[in-house]
Amino acid sequence: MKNNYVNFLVGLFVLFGIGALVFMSITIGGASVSNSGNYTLVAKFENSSGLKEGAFVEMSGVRVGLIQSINYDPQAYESVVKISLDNEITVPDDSIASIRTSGIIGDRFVKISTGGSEVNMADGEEFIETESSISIEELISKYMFSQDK
Amino acid sequence: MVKPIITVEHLFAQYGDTHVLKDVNLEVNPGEILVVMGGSGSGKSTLLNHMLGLKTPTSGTIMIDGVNIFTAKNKQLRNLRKKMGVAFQGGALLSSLTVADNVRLPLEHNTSLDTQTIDIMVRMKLELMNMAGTGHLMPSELSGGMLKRAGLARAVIMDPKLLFFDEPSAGLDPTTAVELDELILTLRDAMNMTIVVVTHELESVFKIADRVVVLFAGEVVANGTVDEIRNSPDERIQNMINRQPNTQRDDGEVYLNRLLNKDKN
Amino acid sequence: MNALFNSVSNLGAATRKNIDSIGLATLFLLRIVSSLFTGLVSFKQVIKQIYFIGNRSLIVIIVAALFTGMVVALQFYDTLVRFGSVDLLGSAVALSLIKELGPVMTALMVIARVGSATCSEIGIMRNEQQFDALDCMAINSYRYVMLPRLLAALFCVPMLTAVFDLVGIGGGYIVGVHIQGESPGAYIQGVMDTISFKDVLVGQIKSLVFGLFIMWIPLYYGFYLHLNQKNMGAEGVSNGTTQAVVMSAIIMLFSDYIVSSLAL
Amino acid sequence: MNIEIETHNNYQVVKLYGEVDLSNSRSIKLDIIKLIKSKNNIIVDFTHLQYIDSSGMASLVEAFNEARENDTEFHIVGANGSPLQVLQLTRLNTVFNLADSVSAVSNNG
Repeated sequence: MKNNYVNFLVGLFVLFGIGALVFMSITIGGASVSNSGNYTLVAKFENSSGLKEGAFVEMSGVRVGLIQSINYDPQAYESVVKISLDNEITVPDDSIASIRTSGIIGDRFVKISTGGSEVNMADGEEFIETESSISIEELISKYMFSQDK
Repeated sequence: MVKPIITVEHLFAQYGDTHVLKDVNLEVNPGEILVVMGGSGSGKSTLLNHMLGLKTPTSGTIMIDGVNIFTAKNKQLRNLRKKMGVAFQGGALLSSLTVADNVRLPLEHNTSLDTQTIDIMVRMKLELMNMAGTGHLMPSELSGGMLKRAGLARAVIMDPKLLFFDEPSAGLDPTTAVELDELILTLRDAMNMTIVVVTHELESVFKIADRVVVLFAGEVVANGTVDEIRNSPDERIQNMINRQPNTQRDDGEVYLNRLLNKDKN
Repeated sequence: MNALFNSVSNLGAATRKNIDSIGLATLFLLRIVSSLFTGLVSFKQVIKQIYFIGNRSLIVIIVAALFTGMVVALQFYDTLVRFGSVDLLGSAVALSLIKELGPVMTALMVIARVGSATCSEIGIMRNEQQFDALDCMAINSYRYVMLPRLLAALFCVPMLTAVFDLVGIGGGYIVGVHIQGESPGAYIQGVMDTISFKDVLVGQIKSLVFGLFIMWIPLYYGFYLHLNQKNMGAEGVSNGTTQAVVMSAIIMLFSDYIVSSLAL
Repeated sequence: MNIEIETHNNYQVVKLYGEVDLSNSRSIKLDIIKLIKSKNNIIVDFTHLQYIDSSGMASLVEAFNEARENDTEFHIVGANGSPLQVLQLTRLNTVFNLADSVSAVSNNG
């Protein structure tokens, strides 16, 4: 009898613990159980300073994807950023990718401003238009030097 | 000539620089009760630990039932241990298990008997130890004597051929001690066990022993029947029997030096 | 000259002794793990240990997590408000809990509650010759006594960590939303968006590593009480327990750094 | 260890030879209980038994209990030497119905 009681409590603990673990992994951690698949888009920036792999991609202020990789293209003297998006997300082919900052000290992220085209971008395609990072240091120095003058 | 069940040959043991056992030789014949007697520090516990295979000696061999326990393979040793029962000084019951669960432990791990059979065997052994109805108690609820008897019940649960008993009557009141001595004799007579008892209690030695081995400072100083030991001319044994201290008495200069801690140099 | 020689040779002796104990502890762990393959683990014992390590720690973990989450939220709020980035509160609390504070605080609570109790229990078993008795009964004490405790710790510590993380985030919510008046949506969104599965995984790997150390070390100190302590009695047990607790905490924090640096 | 089963009047006589110990007590118990389940009266013959350990004794206690539940008779006959001592040591001689020989039981019944 007493042993059964202990077994019951242990069973409860196991259910509770596994429940917490699964909840944390899926809801908070966003581990997708039914992965609907991803596709990749490429955006080339003149300057991607401050952007990191794993940073977010937003459309209309909603997080829709992640930065997969950031590489330097020595031929074009450009930064090549690969963006991983969920298959459900469609991007018109005249959309603009821009690098933004959340708050003053926040991280850099990529914002996709949707265009009006009826054709959507396919896997591996490249953004036609991009906006590079705005460097706070540059902005501040510009402001300070213009004051001097 | 009976073949001995235990043979200890040229056993030496040392801890650090202290020689605890110096060339111990002895034999135990089947069906006899051998008492290893000695005061504290005589090395009798060390000898027991070596016979149980818990410690490895500096040199020497111990053969039990034809197996050299220091070179035996794990499996051989395990099979040998199923035929050996050990009752430890304080019972050595697992503190997290009830008395009954402690007693059934060897059966559960080493046999494939049905649970009901095991239950009956446990109750039979507790009954034999005069501990009927205590199976549900935890070791912490038992008195010293009961712990020893529960430990003995566990030691004999597999009906071993060979039983080791460490200090059966140490720390017990005289009545309980006598009861335990009776139990040891019964076990030998009814179950035909060979029993090795390690003790410093003279009364039980003379009562139960078929043969006595006297250890003194790691050496066997006598090995014989109870009467031979009683009549031994050895001064150390007579001192032990007459409860005289065995320490060397130095007087005068030597004593003064010892008090002043100068005898080292 | 002589004093110098002595102190150098003392250092040598101490080093040799420490290397010896590391070797012995490793051997000890190998014996426990290999006993897994030589026979059946007592399921009953594992359940008993899960009850002791898991269920009985749950309340203390929940209380500790609640206050940890609350104080972390309070401190972050005070910091973030100076940068005008209070909307990052949820992210900050969740990240620091899941990646660092959850595993470490849970491990510390388990060391205090389970590690000390285990070490003294095993030490007393050694004192009372219970391991000798198990040997003489041909029962493998590594499999019968040590393995269930190790398995239960490896199983329970990650779960307790998960509980700690969630309750801690809840505690942060109480401070952020109900006391400081941040919007509930911003807090929850911050938590949900910032944490990636990798963060959860790193936290869980940490707690698994901690679970190993915080059970292994007390078991080792208890089992080899007769080798490590001058005095086998009650004093030896209490010394051994103290050493085991201190050592578990230090090695746990050290391994925390190693795992963190490998994971980043 | 050997076991022989004979019919004697309305009794099944289970003759035990050699030694009963941990390795064979279970199979003996199962044999005897099978006989009891089919409503046989049992006589266990100890005459040629040299040794029986406590697992054997416990098995016989189980069989004895089974016999009582099935309202059949259960006797132990011819106990001598070490088995008799074990019976006395465990005080099971006060539990079982003991008799000297098979004929002493079967002729009365």
